[in-house]
Amino acid sequence: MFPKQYEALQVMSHAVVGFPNLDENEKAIAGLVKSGVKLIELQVPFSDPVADGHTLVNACHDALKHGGSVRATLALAEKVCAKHPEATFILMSYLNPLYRYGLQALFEKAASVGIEGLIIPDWPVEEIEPWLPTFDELGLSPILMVTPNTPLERIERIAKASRGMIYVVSRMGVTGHQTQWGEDFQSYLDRIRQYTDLPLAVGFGVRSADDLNALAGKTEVAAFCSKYIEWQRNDGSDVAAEKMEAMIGEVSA
Amino acid sequence: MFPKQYEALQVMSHAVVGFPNLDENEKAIAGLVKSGVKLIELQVPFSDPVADGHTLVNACHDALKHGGSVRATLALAEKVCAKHPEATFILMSYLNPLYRYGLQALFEKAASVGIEGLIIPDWPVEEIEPWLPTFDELGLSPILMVTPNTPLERIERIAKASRGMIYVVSRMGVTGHQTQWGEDFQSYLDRIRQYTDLPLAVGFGVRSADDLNALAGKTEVAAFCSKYIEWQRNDGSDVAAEKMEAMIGEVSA
Amino acid sequence: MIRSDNGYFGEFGGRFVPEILLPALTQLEDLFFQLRDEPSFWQEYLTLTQEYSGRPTPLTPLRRLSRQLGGAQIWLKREDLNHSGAHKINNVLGQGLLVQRMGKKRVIAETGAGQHGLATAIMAARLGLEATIYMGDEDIERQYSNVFWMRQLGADVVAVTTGSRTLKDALDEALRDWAASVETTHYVLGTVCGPAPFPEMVAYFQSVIGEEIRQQALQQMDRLPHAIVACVGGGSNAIGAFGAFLDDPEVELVGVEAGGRSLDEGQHSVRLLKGTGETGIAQGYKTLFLQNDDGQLGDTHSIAAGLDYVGVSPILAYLTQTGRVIPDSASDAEVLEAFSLLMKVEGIIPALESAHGLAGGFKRAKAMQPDQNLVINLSGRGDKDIFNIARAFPQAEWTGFLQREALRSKELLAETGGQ
Amino acid sequence: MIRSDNGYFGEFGGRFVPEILLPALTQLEDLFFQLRDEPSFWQEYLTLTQEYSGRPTPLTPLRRLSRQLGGAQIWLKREDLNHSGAHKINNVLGQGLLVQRMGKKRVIAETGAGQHGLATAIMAARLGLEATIYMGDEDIERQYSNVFWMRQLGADVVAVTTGSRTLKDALDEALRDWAASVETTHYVLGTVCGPAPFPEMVAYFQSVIGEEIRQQALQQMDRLPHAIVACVGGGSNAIGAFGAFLDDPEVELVGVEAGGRSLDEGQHSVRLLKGTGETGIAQGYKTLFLQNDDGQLGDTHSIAAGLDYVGVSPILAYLTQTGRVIPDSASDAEVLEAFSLLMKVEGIIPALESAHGLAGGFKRAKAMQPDQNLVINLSGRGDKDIFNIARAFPQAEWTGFLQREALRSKELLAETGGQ
Ligand SMILES: Cc1ncc(COP(=O)(O)O)c(C=O)c1O
Ligand SMILES: Cc1ncc(COP(=O)(O)O)c(C=O)c1O
Repeated sequence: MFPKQYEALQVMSHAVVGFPNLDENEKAIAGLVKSGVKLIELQVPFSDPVADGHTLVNACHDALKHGGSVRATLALAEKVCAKHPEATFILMSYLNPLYRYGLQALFEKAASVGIEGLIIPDWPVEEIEPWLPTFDELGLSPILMVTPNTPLERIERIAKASRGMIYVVSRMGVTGHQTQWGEDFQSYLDRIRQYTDLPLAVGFGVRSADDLNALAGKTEVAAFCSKYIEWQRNDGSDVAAEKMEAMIGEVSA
Repeated sequence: MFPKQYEALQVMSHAVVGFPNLDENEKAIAGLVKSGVKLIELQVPFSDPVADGHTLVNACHDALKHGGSVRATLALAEKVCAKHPEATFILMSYLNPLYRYGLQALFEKAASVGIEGLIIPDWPVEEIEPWLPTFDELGLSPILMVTPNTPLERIERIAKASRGMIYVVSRMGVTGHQTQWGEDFQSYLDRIRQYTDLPLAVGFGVRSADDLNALAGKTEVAAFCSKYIEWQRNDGSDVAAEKMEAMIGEVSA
Repeated sequence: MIRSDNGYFGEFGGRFVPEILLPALTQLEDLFFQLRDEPSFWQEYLTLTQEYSGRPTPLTPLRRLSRQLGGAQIWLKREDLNHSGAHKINNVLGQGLLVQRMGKKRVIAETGAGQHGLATAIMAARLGLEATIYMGDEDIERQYSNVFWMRQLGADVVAVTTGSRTLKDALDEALRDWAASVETTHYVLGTVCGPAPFPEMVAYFQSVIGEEIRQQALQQMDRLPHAIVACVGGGSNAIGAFGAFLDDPEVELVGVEAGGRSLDEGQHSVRLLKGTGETGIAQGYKTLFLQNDDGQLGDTHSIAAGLDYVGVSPILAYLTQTGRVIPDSASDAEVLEAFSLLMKVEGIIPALESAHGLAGGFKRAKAMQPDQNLVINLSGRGDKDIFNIARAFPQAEWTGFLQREALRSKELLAETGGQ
Repeated sequence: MIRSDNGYFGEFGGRFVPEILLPALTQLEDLFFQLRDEPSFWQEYLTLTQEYSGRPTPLTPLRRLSRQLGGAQIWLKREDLNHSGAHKINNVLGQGLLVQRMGKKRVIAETGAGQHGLATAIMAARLGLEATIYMGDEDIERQYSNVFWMRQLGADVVAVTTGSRTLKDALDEALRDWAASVETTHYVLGTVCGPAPFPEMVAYFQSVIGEEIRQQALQQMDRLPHAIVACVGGGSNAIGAFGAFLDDPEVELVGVEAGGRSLDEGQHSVRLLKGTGETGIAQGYKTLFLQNDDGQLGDTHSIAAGLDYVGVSPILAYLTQTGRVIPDSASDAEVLEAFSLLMKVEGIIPALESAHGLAGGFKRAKAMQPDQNLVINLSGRGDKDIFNIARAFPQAEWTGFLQREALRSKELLAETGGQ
């Protein structure tokens, strides 16, 4: 279940399937759910994750060494969707692993195990549009990305093709750290909301309770991903979940 | 005094001025004279002795480090010419050191200290001809070289410009060791004798008593130089002189 | 002119990039589509390649070698004589003209062998642009001499330490940079790959090779050649050489990929032959990629760093599918043999990349008749690759020299305290 | 065409060689004198340089750098784009044609920087001749990469261990070889020096540079250049560039010699400036030599091995004496600065030899007006000189790389057991 427009801020977080390993994924996801995370991206690791920053790039490479794959992701999804019905699971992947699996079969399988959304950063709207009838039939929501340099007509087109929510890339570029949540950002959100009633999920540069507080009231979802993976890598999944819980507790929503 | 045509074989040998050092030169020359050598080339060491084989090249470089020079050569000549009137001293040099000294001055000085001949391997006949009146006046004999590939007309020209004797280069090339004294060599000598009554001095490849015996009766002079310098380098001037004496003793002339 | 169908060549091509890169690609495409139809732009480009890079490059007859092999008359298209030593400069100079029109002040590039990075650094110096070159950590070590020159030229060479630390990772990283800098920066893609409009655009600039071959052949052979052979990394020198002959079915077009040590997984970079590359979508475009069942891009190997790439031009993937281009491959060992043969018989030092074209071409020529003509595109020269060639022909003297030179260098550094 | 007066240019030149070499020089002279007056021979030569070496080389305008220096418009004559990377190939290809006519099967050459040896090895491979290259032991170590390539090309590189173990000793040794092999062997002298007819003959072949400059200047500048600048080692690239302008007194001709570390004895290779070289006769000809009072040839130094020579072309000695050519020099430090400047501002990597011409040219251009044109002859490219350049710009990263590469090379050698 995706949030409704203008609902209070929810936190979306992340699992890279196979990082640190497949067993730990399950435990980590349970920890995330317990800590109050409502939406979880299950990322199929990929050899060439061009839209990710270095934290996720390295997690992908590690994950591949520990059995991460499309099939492992579907198997994990099947388990965690069943076990955590209160959470919304989104399949995040680059196009090639899905393409290689077979797109039609993949989407059917994903929907059948309980996946509700899809984030595919290298799949542009033009290529997605022909698939919309399939997605609507399967109840799978394609979550497309808008970036600060996306022209208005294209925002409109993306908004039309999106389901569930729109992924708002907060800034130019996948690396770098500090993001500003000021007036420019607000007018960026306003620009998007002209074309959609869908909730907005903001990603890139969300790295602290301060960021979450800044976003509360502005957007419906904050994607807290790279930082969480850093915690996971440095402190282990348990501590990462505790930190997540503490941080969500600090949000003044 | 140069030999007359068809006189019995005389041995010419060599000193590189400054090799192994200037003092040793005097002693070595005395040794050579005593051993029966009649003609002695005094070689001005040069940095770029293109017409010499490696033995003499290396001797030149050593000599330069030990004070060998045009002036040192003239000084040495002054002493040894006076001391050994029975021997004939020939100044052997590349052109540049003489040119730099001043050719006219050099020739005058050389003649005045008792030098009787000149061997300048990089001074071709065309350049020598204008100097012939000077040489004749000074009593200096330019000893020009003929090589196996010298055309007949050029032999004629060289023969005309030569005085004292003609230097017969026994073979093509300054390096390499074994030289043949067979029929080809005889007809080479015959070719030259068509144009001259001067005695012939054969150089390059004369390295043993066998060579001397082969030349006896064919030519008037045999230049025994590199091998002698090798002896000098390896055994010292005294032993070199003894070996020379022994070798000359073996010649069946 | 090679034209895509809306970014596609048959089923290959397209534009599969993060949304953030879309506007830059569209801007580039608009500009390029406008300029490629202006004859004055092509003339401007030709003048630049002439006055700076020495074009046209000659078509050299290999008379001795042809006689020795006993088959077709072999000719070399001498891209090795370009400024920078390879065909890569053609594309880069062309993109340089576009950068100037866009008013951008910075360029980035990925590089594997370093040849494209070097060409980009050269262009950037000539035009007064900042340049950042992404290069896999592994490749930096294998191709250090190119890194040395790029830095001397004033470029910033960034070591990429993710993934396999080679070309494809450098390409990924360049795309990441571009995502953050796209408003001020142009991404100079090095070969006929990547998202539209790059394949079409690079093919356009490299087409100068084939146009010249055509003219020269008519002049020097009095007819079109019977076959044209080129090595295939990304595919730019091949497409460049082939482009002018696509509509002449009597001209055989042969692309030679890196057969490496064997056709076992990870031991080669052959993507066009049956059973090697599989259709996939990555690095911004759809083509034949070496990949596993899970769609992960595979490991590659070639003795020539510039052929060591996991994907291949969508244009070549298409032309191979249609049968217009004949795919072939040459093993590392065959390549070294061809390399030595050209050097010893014709006095030309080929790049190891180009030596793949030689190996394929020589084999083919032998089976042909003396009245037939075969052109091999000599995409680059090999003297830039001394460290690689020395690795390919191990010799004690080289090892000794390196040891002494390392020592001298250390002493020199101690004396001068470095720069 | 530059013609000697019976082998002399003013008081310089001549033929001072051991008698044994005379017939070969006469044969060569006869053949050359006959051919140089046949227009078809010049055409044959031009065709060879075109189809094999990519001539004509372009005349590249340096727009950015000229603006930056604020003086004359600077142009580079791009001899660096020649096959083998320097102008040396012009002469060698020309002599190759003569070798073929003489029916000789072997060539020898002296080399200092290795560039002429490399060019000779290339020509020998192309024509199917045996090649022996004499190179000073010291130079072999300084220029090992060229040695590496010469050997790969099949040439026999002989280390000369006599004297100063550099270029002049290699020349001496080549003459010694020739004396023994003159009937079957041609001596490919590398520059406009040595006994007649070499200076005249090498000037003839290298004149192609100046002929092209003249045509290109008229086309690209609409007039003759105001000045032409070239570095001077033996003098072949300078004479080549100047030759077509000797009768145009409005064109300044400037030869830049290697100023080295200082003008102290043994620290430079300047022979044309007052107080440096003195008239002498050695290595087969009469010219200005660095020498001592006793007429012993002196020691030389230059950061550029190809300028590190004790004599100089008799033609240049003469033209300097008459005032037609203006002698200049550039110090090692000035050369490195010019080297970096050209790389960073125009993306061209010059040979260190050529960078002397740059240093002299830049200085001159600054003092000129923007509507004047100055041409610098870029005699060669620098990427062949990576070891030298790295020595000139010491960097820790290079040292580290060399150490690792030496280790890798050793391991590789152990694995393969060498060739
Ligand atoms: C000399 C040379 N040839 C060929 C290639 C391969 O690239 P492409 O297939 O795009 O021509 C490279 C790449 O670096 C190269 O340097
Ligand atoms: C690139 C280059 N320029 C110049 C020279 C100097 O020779 P020259 O003065 O004969 O042109 C050399 C000699 O090796 C060279 O390699």
